[in-house]
Amino acid sequence: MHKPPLATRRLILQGAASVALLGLGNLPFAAPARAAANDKYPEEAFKQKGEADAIKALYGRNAEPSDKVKLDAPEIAENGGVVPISVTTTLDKVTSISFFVAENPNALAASYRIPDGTMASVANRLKMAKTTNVTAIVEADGKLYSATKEVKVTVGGCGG
Amino acid sequence: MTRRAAILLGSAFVALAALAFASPRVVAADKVDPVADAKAFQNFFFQKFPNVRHEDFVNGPYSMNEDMKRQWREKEEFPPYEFALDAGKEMFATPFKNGKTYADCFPNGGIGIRQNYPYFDEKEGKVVTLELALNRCREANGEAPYSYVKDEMASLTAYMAFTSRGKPMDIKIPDDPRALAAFENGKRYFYTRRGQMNFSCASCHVQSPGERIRAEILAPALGILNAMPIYRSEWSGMGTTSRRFITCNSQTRAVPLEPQADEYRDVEYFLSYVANGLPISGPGARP
Amino acid sequence: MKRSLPIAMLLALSFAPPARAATEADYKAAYVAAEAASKEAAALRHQWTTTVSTLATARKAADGGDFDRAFAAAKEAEALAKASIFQATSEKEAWKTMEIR
Amino acid sequence: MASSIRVRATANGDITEVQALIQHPMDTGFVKDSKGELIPAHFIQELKFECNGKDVFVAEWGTAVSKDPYVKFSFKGAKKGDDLKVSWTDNKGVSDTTTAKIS
Repeated sequence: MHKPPLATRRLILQGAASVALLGLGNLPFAAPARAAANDKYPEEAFKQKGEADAIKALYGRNAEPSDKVKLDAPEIAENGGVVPISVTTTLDKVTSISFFVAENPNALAASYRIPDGTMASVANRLKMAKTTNVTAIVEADGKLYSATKEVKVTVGGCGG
Repeated sequence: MTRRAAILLGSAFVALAALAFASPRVVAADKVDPVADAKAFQNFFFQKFPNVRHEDFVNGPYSMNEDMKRQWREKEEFPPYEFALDAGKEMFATPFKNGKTYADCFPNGGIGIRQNYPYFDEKEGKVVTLELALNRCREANGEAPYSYVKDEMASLTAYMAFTSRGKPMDIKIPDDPRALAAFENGKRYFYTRRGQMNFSCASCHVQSPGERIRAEILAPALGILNAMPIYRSEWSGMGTTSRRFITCNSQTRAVPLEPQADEYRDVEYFLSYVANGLPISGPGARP
Repeated sequence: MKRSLPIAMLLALSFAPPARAATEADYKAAYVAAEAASKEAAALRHQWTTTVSTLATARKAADGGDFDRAFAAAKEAEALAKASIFQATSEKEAWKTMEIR
Repeated sequence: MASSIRVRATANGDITEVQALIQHPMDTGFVKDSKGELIPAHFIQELKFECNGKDVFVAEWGTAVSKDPYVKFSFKGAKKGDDLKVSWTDNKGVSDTTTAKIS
């Protein structure tokens, strides 16, 4: 299906950007990694299958679990298509919050840019392909903090 | 299917039949007494779930499980049926080609009357449900009827239900032997086992409400239609009462009847009557 | 207990496969019987979805010339249809046992 | 036709809580239709909230966001009566926008 010209131009720009980023990949990370809070749609990150690759593509580094990140998700999802998931944190200087569903076809589900003055908490409804871990990552003052919870997902009814 | 599967099937029957006999032992009554039936029906659930507030039964699975109730509350903050509701309101006010609107077909302009449906139509001698009345109104005004299981019908009934929210279900059974027969026929349908699974509506919604059936929690039969029509995450869309009956049938591997078949109209009559007094909570959001 | 034993026996009995490979004639006879039973079940408004799908499997197998499978599927469809007829007739009274009084 | 965006923005004190529900299929591209053909991916990629000329919240979404997507957040620095501009674009270049008054 032909992509409209505007999107193609944007893709090329991103292509250039991500190539640059990859180029950076093997450099020692002396330079502060480009925070995800640019204004481009993180196409590359959304394409990644695995969670680790998606986090790397989005933020360029790893997160460390922190109990300051409160992830709220149901124990058993009433339906895999509409899973209410929210995160809130007491960390300050938060610039970005992202959600990952480990075993979805693409791990990165959603990423939110939190400008100055916006509270560090987001609620949304995500799709989950199967029982797996949901991870929320908060970027605060340049560092990444995460919280993870398993959500059980299965179909309902007696299956006909 | 090999011989082994046939034995398996046979033994499944034996197990299920045993389950049937384990249910409340009763003596068959011959005279149809809806008032007594409704009282017994409500008391059964009030005693089986003493800490569920009576009006909470209309919230189906969410009256049975706290974790589900939390997910429901979160959904209800901005419910997924919001769009169907707005569409229904707009459709309800849009005149037909002949200039009339739905308001001309219904008492009180169709506002705040859902709790009286389905009703027994003494001229026709049959139960008339809200969905049937809406389509008859369309046909009477030269419009094509809507599908009973698709979004347009769900949007219209969602709006009419919304205008009745909180009003107690108020179904009447006139002193007419045909009405009593319809009520009894609905009751029989509700308790009759069907499909290869050999389940009746009661197997799930009377014997095991609150239990899990894979991801879902089974709703109690009391007030189970009070939230209709419902937005089901499973369908990621709206569902009318007709759609719910049809999908329930196919889940037990019973071939569904045509929408608004007499049996469906009668079982809706029965289930609504025994829920008299419980509030209308439609449109609802469900798993 | 007594009500379901006949269903189990009914199903087991009707699975006696023919000694030799099924011929088209065997399949046709079995299919006619299965279709009749299925029509009766439908008339009682107690048809099962699996009866309908097994009849379809039988037809598909027959179209493909695999009459062994077609015969077995037709036999199975007949058994399912008969079981649903038995269910319909036995439930005429049995439903009262579950009724809330 | 009514906008595809439903917004509720309520200010109490300096904090404004925003809830949005957007009518969109959010097709993942992995689902087949009744005829067995794959329904192409069609999902909102970016959802932006602006108030008093400043971005207050930007969502970047993938295919794992639910149909008729919902999001809730809060921000400071706005008061009753301010305008909150909400706009989204999807992977097919379709977009919609609406402006809501903070109540």
